[in-house]
Amino acid sequence: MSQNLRVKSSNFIDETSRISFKFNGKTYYGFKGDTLASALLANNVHLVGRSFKYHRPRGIMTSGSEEPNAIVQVGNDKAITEPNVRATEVEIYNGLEAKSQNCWPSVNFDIGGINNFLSPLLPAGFYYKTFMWPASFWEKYEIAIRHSAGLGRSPTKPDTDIYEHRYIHCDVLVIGAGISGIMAAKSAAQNNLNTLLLDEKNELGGTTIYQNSDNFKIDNKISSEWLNDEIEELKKLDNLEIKTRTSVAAYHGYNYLLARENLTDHQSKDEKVNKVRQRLLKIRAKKVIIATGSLERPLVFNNNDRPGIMLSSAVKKYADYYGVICGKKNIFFTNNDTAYESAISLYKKGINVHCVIDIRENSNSSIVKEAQDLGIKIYWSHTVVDTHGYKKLKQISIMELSKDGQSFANSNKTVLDCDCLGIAGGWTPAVHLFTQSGGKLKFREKDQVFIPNIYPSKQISIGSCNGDFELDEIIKNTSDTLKDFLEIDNSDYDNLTVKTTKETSKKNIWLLPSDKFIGKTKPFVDYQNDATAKDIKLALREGFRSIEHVKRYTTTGMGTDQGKLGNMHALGIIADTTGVKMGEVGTTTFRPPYTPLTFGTIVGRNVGEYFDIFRRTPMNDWHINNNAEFENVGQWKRAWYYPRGNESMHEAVQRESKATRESAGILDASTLGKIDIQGSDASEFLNRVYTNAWSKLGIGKCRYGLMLNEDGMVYDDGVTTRLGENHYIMTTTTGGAANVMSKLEDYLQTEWPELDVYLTSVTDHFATATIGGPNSKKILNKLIPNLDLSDENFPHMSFKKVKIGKINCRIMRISFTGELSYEINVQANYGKSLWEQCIDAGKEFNITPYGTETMHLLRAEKGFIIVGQDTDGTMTPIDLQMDWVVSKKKYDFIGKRSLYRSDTMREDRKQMVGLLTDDSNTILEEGAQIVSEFNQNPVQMLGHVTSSYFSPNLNKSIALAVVKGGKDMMGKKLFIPMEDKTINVTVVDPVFLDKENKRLNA
Amino acid sequence: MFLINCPYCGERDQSEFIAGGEAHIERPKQPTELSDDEWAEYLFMRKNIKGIQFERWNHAHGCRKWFNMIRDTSNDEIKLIYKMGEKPPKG
Amino acid sequence: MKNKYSIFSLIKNAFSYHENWQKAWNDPQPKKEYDAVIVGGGGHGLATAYYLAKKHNMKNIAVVEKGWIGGGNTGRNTTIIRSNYLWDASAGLYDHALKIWEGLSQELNYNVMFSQRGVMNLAHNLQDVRDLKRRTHANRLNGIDAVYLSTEEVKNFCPIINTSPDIRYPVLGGTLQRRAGTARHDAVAWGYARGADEMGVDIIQNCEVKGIKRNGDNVEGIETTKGFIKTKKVGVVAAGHSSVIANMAGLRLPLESKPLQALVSEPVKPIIDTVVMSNAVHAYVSQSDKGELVIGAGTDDYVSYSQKGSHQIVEGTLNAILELYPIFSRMRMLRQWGGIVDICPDASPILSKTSVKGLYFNCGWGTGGFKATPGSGDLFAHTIANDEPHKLNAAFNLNRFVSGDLVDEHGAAAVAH
Amino acid sequence: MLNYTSPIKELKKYTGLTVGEISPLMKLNLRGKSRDFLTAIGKNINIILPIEANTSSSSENYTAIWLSPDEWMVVSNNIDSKDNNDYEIEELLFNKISKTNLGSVTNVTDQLVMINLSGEKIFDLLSTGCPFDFNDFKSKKGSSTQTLLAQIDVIIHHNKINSVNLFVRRSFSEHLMSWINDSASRL
Repeated sequence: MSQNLRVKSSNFIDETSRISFKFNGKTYYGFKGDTLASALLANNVHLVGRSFKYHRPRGIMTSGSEEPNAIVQVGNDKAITEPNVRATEVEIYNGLEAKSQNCWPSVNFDIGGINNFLSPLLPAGFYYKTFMWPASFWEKYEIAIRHSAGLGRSPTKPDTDIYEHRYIHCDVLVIGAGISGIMAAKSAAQNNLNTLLLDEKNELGGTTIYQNSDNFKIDNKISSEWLNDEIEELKKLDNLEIKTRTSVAAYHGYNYLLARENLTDHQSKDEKVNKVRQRLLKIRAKKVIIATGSLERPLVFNNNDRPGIMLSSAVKKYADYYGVICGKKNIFFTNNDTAYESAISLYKKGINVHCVIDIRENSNSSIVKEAQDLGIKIYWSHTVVDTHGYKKLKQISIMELSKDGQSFANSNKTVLDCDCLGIAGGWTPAVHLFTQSGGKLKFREKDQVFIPNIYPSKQISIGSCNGDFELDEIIKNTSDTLKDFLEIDNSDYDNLTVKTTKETSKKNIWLLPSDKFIGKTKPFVDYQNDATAKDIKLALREGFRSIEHVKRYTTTGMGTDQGKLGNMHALGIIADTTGVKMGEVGTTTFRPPYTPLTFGTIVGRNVGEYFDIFRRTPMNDWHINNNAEFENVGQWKRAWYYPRGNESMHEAVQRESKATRESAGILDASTLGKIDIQGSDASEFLNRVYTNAWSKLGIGKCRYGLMLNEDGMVYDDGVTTRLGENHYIMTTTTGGAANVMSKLEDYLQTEWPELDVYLTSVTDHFATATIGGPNSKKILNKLIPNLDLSDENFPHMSFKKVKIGKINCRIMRISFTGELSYEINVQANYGKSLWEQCIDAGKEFNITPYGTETMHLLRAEKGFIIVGQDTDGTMTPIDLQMDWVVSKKKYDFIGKRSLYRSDTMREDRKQMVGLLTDDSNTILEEGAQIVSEFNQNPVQMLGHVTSSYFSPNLNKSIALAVVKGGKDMMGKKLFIPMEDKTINVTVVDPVFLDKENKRLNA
Repeated sequence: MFLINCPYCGERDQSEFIAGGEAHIERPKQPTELSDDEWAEYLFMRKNIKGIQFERWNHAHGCRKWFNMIRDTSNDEIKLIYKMGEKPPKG
Repeated sequence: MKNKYSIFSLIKNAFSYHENWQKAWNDPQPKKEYDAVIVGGGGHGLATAYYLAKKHNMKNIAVVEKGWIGGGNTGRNTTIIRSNYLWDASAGLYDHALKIWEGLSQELNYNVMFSQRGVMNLAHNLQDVRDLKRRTHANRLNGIDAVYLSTEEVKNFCPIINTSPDIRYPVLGGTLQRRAGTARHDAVAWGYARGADEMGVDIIQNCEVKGIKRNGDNVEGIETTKGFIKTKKVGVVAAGHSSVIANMAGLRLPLESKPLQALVSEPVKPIIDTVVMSNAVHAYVSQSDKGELVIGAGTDDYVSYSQKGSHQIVEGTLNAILELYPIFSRMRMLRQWGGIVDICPDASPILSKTSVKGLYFNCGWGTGGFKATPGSGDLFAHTIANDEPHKLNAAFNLNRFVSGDLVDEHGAAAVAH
Repeated sequence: MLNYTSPIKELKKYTGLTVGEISPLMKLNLRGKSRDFLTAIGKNINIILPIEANTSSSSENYTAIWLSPDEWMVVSNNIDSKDNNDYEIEELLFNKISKTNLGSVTNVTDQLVMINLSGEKIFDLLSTGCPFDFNDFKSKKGSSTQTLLAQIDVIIHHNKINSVNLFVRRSFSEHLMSWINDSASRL
């Protein structure tokens, strides 16, 4: 393809750097600086995609991020292909591959195009009215509907790119680097404010930077030159960070904004190796200046969607910025002066401009005069009533409007040849970010725009996003606003001379009349979703009144452009049809993000191993080296079991359990929460948080405690040791540690500030090795020969502070397995060594490391509960048959009052029991439900199995369960109905082993 | 994301804080004296105000201190922050 | 009689360019007095009115809505429908709803697009496995279809899930309820509105309740922005704003209204054809018929009526989504929004009489009310008409917060989506 | 004899950034509200606890970091011995403060790992995962803060120009180091 559609006048395209890319499998060439859209247009490719519903051929409509039609699939690779990318935003690079989407077999011949002919059957909301017969068939219809819907295709392999986050705190954030944004950034940075300037484009300067007309001058310089000089000066400033290709996605409260910085999407495969693809900027700005400009509106008329119909500003940008000629026979269709700028600019480049069709009756503005003087024909009071050409615009039909603009002056229809129609429906301020932040808009009647009214935070909108459209207005208002907002006295922009053109006549018709009955026309309001003006009218006819209803019923504004082009027309058509004033129809809510934001960018590095924090104990390396399998417990990685050779989990656990009861086992208990408690009211504090009494616990003694929620339900448990008169160390469950700590702090700070108590977490300070089993005393004796381990000196539930070598240790003689057991706590950095020495010392006793699974089994044999496994937030201590740990004497403790409510006092609550299976080899499934009778419908469930194991020490299956009224069911036969069989069980005491606690003192 | 002025540490990002619900619900000094209804009132019933709400926040990832906040729940505007134990302003 | 909707009526209307469709519902001014007024024109409120008219022959009734019908949580939720709840009371309630869903399009003559594509819940730690098994057994015995799946079966049912054992929280198994699925949220509100309107119910939009008039312990009527409406029965179905209405009547409720966020991606061709929920890592995803990935995020921990939540919640959710579906990394978030969800301490709803005679509350659905819409409406209508709860909603009374007889669904789902 | 194993083994160098653990360093958590408490600390270890938020104070041997209005952390300036874990001032302060009910003294030496970051890119690294505004912090020596880094609770102390110390709970340190290394590799 030759580049015969270029004009040689662009400063922004590097014609020495030719770039090859593929579109729909065919190779094309463009230049560095081109977008995919500009390069395709330069290659005379207008047909780019198909619409969502009717599969109508669509081309390039805009030159920016508001593009509804030209959306493509970029890349072939299954991991990095990307759907729904706007061709107007893709900067081309060597090797770029893109293709049309939502068409089959090809964009040129798309079977789905049949929908266009079926369109009479597919009005807004048709799917609510049909596909209901036969009743069971919806899901079959749905398959077909789903396959014809959707746009591009999701990748099917994991992304290989890297994304990152960055927090930025600045004094002033300027969004948009058009003329007013540049003025703002320069004013802020010059005044020692730490400033961040962002723009979604790859260049600064917005639309002014390619405004080369004599009609627009600042300080006697052509506006683009003036701005260029400003930018050069701006770049020299210190306090300023500039980021291009950076789109602000969301504006949250408290001036917290999210922006996507695109770092490599414009680069070829080789250039982007090992680079971060996109960065999510999390910005907290003291002040925000929104200078996001405005979006040109299309005009709504019959068949206003054909490839070749473009926004007039886009036609101009393609010519001025990219040097691309969009059509050989160009016509502009307008309701304002904008189109004349485009027409003149094209004309001066020698590009054919056939005529301008203007719905206004006349205009005497200077720019219109200039066009007339250049000999450009103008059809005043005319409108386009239809367009022709299937895959590319060929002709348009125009008619003269009646005075009121709702019908025609006569029945004469003129057909004009044209392959590019630039439409100009006026400008809509880009107030999206402003409204996202909570800002309230007002409607300006004179030019029918919504503009910022009430600001919810320290922010200001300037330039055309604030409704200032003419150059002199922009400069003056921006300068004044900045001085006030930034609290500065002088501005570079006071008293600038500005030359501009002034629009003198306005006329707006949201839905232009057609010579055909509206039911036969297709005046598109939302291009991508194929929502037309008649769909909106249908919705209103059917009683939908709210803009949100109309939007949802017709899907207007629900496409990937989120209504950037069509929302105003939808509002206008509703206002016109219902006779309500436009300002009173209200606006739809603009929701974040402003432009679609890649999931990967939001997630950043929180992927893979960084998805969630992992916590490891000091002994972790030993566990890994000894073949441990790990269990996730909260964020902790805990050793689960240690398989030897080909052992299954069951085999390993059986071996570990047996070894521990027969000789000795060792458990890494470092993960248990540990809270150091000091202060003169420490005992009183424990009295209030635990269900049992603490004042009389001797120094050096340990006690088990149960903690409730205020609702009386078991919350956490653990052993607390009295280290001194006013000094305790509390242990909590592994998973509950953080919550317990914060709950206790809460009570101390807010309910009981009078208590003199200090809590400090020391969970990580200590490594804990628990040695249990009949030989544990011998092992400990080897380790610390000078410690008297006699029951007299060191009884069960007591504590010793000792040294191993020169290292201080704390040893608690406590037991969660029912075995004689010592919990050795040492400063964490000595933990690994402690563990290894215990293993060494225990070698002759076959000391066996065991993990959480064996721990669970061993404690279940003793009927000890695990909070969270045997409880579920609905169990009181009474339900757990743990009355012994609930003080009757204490006046109050957390949760006490709740134990005396009618429901918590019921005798037939679910209560903790043991279960034995009739067949001692059958292991119950944890979670299995328990019944007493089958012949009920529905079956009444009495409770469920909470813990279940095969006990190698008892050589039978055992289980803990909660059963309605279980306390009084000892010996009763119950049933466990599984899917394929029923298991018979007997209710027993939950303590299966060593009821007399002989082993504790073995 | 709120910017919360911790009365001890200064302005910090919301992610450093946890919210603790309605403020000034004092735990009854003598729970056993209360009827079930009164106890339920303390335990569960909340004003859940749309508008100016008094609530508790904790600088969990900073100084760990609890404090009070007055916030308009209809637009999330923080009106005032004051320390735990201080009396709420009138009006 | 309204136009009946069908392919034939579509064809017929196509010939007249769809100019002759009737209003789906009218836009009346309030009458001076009604036999009952429903406050809140969301799915639950409209369904309540529909069943009051249809099953209890109460036709002189109105629904008042401060904005537009279906504009609250009905139009903001991620449309997951399931009934695999743990406790008998919940299972009864939600399965009652599910059974109505199964014939709802036909009943309303409005395609609510109930799609029984199945809902899968994933387990990521050993306690999850126990909890999900417990729930599956309970479901089965309650006559609710539910099966437990191994990791491999999870993978087979939804091949794009990352079931590698090497991820941070590997998928250890899951449950599947095949009768569960999704529906089109707007259609539910609109379908009920059309059905209720046809039976004579006044649907009054842009009508905000400003006060509840009591005469001693009896309701006398409501003050609204469109004037006073006299009525002896007021059913409040105001979701996030329930406490606000309760305060007008001098009541307090055990509710906190918190922001709940959701988001959709840009539409793509079908890639996931079921609903997958993961409580432990907090990721809920399905794909709409339009092709958007519909993703539910979690609630913030503070009360807010701003319909906005914090970014960290959305970020956390997407972290989990990419952990389980790394292929979605390059998908793009199209739209993100928030709703106000009224959360009960036990994560179960309130469908109850109150201490004020004639004042009824249907609230506390938290993050999971959409699925219950038809059942909730039916049972609440029963409660209002008879001044007595139906046996299926008897457990969901207000007194449970006094007695302690909660229906605690936390154990089964950290967030009961 | 028990051997000492610190969780972080290597010193890592990146463009503009060096990352490594410094250990063993005694760390004490001090809590107290009264003037007597402050006086007792000053008298016994010759350091004035800072009462201004987000600051620290130093003596020859110790640095005291403000954590909250009634909480401080005192860290050794010099490396302690690995062969024993008797810390001179721990017992002294425990006796003078805790036993007299002036406040609490808790040894958190191994609760927290101290990672030193040095080089001119420290704040670039921190900005990739920390919501804290370092603009003022950067310019002040001795400034300190508690915040989140990569969602992990950290205490950050600006001990000298182009150097900060990060304190993190030991069990999180491996994860945090891995995250730092990952992020630093792209500086």
